[in-house]
Amino acid sequence: MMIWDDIFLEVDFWINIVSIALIVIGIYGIVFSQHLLRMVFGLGLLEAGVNILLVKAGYQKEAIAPIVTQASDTMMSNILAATAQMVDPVPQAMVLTAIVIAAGVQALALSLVIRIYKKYGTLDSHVLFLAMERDRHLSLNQKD
Amino acid sequence: MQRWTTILFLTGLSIVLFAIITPLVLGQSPMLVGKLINASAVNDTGAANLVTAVVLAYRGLDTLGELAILFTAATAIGIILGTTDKTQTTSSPTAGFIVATAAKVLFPLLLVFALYIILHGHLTPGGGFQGGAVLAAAFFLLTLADSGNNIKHKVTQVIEALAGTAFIVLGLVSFALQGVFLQPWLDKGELGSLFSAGSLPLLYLALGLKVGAELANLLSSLANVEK
Amino acid sequence: MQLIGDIFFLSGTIFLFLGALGLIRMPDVYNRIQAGTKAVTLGSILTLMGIFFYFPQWWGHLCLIILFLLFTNPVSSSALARAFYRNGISVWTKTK
Amino acid sequence: MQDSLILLVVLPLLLAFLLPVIARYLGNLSGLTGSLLLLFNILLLANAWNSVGYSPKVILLGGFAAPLGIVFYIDKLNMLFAILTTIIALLLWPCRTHNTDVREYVLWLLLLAGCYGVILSGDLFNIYVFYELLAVASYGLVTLPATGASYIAGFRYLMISALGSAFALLGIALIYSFTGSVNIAHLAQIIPDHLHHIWGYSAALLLIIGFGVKAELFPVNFWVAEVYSHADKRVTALLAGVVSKIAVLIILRFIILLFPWQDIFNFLLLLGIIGVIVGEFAAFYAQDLLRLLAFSSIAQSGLVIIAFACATEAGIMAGIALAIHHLLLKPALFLLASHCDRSINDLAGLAKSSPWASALFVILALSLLGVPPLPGFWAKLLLLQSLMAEQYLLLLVLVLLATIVEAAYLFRLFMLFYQRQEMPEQKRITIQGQELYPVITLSGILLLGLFFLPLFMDSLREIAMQTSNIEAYINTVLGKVQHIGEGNI
Repeated sequence: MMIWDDIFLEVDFWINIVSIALIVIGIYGIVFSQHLLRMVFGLGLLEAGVNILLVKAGYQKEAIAPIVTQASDTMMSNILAATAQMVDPVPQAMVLTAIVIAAGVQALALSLVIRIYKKYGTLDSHVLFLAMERDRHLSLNQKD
Repeated sequence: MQRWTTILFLTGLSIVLFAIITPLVLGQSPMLVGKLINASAVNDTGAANLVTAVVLAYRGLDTLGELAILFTAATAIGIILGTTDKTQTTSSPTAGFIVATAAKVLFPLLLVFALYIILHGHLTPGGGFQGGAVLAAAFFLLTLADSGNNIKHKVTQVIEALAGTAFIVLGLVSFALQGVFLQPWLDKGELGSLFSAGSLPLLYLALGLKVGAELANLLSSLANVEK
Repeated sequence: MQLIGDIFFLSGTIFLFLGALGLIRMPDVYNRIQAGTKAVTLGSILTLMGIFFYFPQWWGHLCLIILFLLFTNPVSSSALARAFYRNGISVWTKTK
Repeated sequence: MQDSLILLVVLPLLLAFLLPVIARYLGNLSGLTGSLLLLFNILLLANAWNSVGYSPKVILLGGFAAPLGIVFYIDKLNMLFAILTTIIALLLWPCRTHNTDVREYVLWLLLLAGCYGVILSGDLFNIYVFYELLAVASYGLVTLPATGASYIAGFRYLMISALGSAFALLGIALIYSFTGSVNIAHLAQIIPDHLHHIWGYSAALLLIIGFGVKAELFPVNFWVAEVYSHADKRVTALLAGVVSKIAVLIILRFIILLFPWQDIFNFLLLLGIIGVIVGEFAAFYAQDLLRLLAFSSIAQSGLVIIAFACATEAGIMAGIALAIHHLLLKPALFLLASHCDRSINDLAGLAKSSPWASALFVILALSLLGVPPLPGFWAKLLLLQSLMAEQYLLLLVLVLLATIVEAAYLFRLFMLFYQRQEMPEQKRITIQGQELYPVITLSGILLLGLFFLPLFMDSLREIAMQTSNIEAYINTVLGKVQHIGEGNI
């Protein structure tokens, strides 16, 4: 029982659970759903889960945010002592990049969804796939 | 039947992911590069915010690429949705009294806040991306409040082009001076004061304007899809 | 002191949770906006007050944030409701 | 001198940012600026080629030493791919004289900047960023025809590609959590020894699947046929020819430097052979010409992957030869086929209406198949030799079987072309116009290459030797500062 108590009170455990849940729900949304909007939302969840894992990689126990706050203290040795206790800034920068990329891709996906809905009046992927095949056959035979 | 295979697949996926991810104990990452950067960032760049030092100096090319991706997305959306440059001939409904009043009050506040976030990017949390998002929100609020007051596509286009060019030119100047692209230059100044960290605040200003114009463009082309 | 803060946190999170629940369970758009705005605003304010009991020196920031929340949340929800209404989404009338 | 190679990436971005504004003053000339830029890039590369010489070079971005900042790694393989990309992009450049949408040029420029970045970069996360840039630009370009079908194909492409990117990012997150670095040379010191267990394998799989989307690797390639048959012909040519080979190049770097484990090689061999077989059979049953070419492109990518997965110098050499051959040949085939975009049975008697074009098509397709005097034969021979040397006999048989299937559908096609039956008047197609120059240039390069075969083989061997030299990569990037903080793991 004690072991389980320890595990459930760990922050680490819950962060893992949340990120895995986001990733799995996202993959479910992309792979198994028939609705185009749900696919886009699934993509958003997936990216969020991966980003949590990435930013988690930079965390250090009992470390502080990577910002030098004592600005008046210009002694280089003091600054170095402060920065040695800071968390890793690199994953934070990478996650910032990844978030912006994900935002761009999702906006693009949404605009495609708008276009498809205007064209076909439905967002069911099976119906759309059939419509695409039909269009292809029409265009192949119509060229003559 | 299909439902059960789905559930089985997802359960298996979660177990596999759990097995992969669990050994990554929180707070014990080796931080090989992070330690080196923490030790030398203040000396190298003069920025109090080490994340800014990483974003703009150590990984500056990533930031340029990211900016380009946002620009690509905005351009592609412009093509896909076919931005109609007509100045709102259809009379869309006004936003109503509440939003119009709120926009009047909030717009200057948001503007100041955005500029604060951008200009203090090297000192406090925040920076070009976050400030740019707030900037875009401020201008989009105006559009929401008064649909006649559409975001001027041409103006944002010019800002976009100039800001992006400024970012690259700042990098190219250091290329011309020192032979290295995107190296921080200018005087590093006193750590923690507004005018410090050399060229980084300038880069962040260009970045913020670019992101703001980009997002405003994106929002306006999403909002102006012809009915 | 910190106990009072904890009580505020707890009540705040309860309201936030109820707001999220209402967003899923309410029958139509207008009810959802209602739940999403009112409960969430109160929940956030309570959480911020909880922070005040932990770090009293941050009262200035907290006051500003609370004012901002109080000002913007109703405006955004009214804009949303208005947009839905203008687009002809009808009000839920069934009463079980 | 080689420091100026950074301009390869920066100048297209600069021009892309500026073009929407300056196009108002340039008008129809704005398309020309891109061509001029590409010419300048060729000059830049030609200038740097000699200075790179025998030892690879490195560019430190921002002037920070290797594991801290981003580096560009420049050796002959990277330079070769950069040059080929530039040449093909120049040939395919959509320079129209009328009805110009400047945003099309912008997307092309951004796509090219992404290609250069991916080719040159020596930093895992930076590769990811530029790969995304390339991907987002290609989503925009694929939907350019603005038909409903192209939107749906583009959407599916975007979804698969974004799923792959998320996997790749997950792999990078895993690697960063275990090692604390994203510099490839630095990782090449750490990963092969210290991460040789289940987590190293999972990171490798995630990265390979993630970057395999563009490389048309087997389980994630079902977007290929839809996209290639619905997109603009120039975009198709670029995606099938250049972009897929660049993605294969990334995978090559990964398996040589980061994951040099036999299990990963075997896995890639499996994916490659399944890709070849599935691709050839799908091409056999394809109903129209563009789809046939798309599926054969999948099969060719599978061949390249098999060659690389042999992981010997001979294998790498064969893979590079196959990749270059396909990179030059597929754009020409797609451009030729773009006018015959209809079901295969309607192509009977094509040779009569356009004899030159169908003759060219036949020659190029024979080279694709690997018929003896043509360049494709030599590339395939290298592959078979390296498979022999590694004793992968079953694999050899499977590759030969796939080639027989390929021969079957290609010869069926040729028979149709040269049937005696007259083509109906209204169905007649002539292949001419703007597509002619790139097609003739590319086939000229291929056929002239035959005369310089020994020279070419020598330089290929040299490139393969340089590529498989891990020590040189690490020493070039990290300099004399060896083994930074390795004790922590």
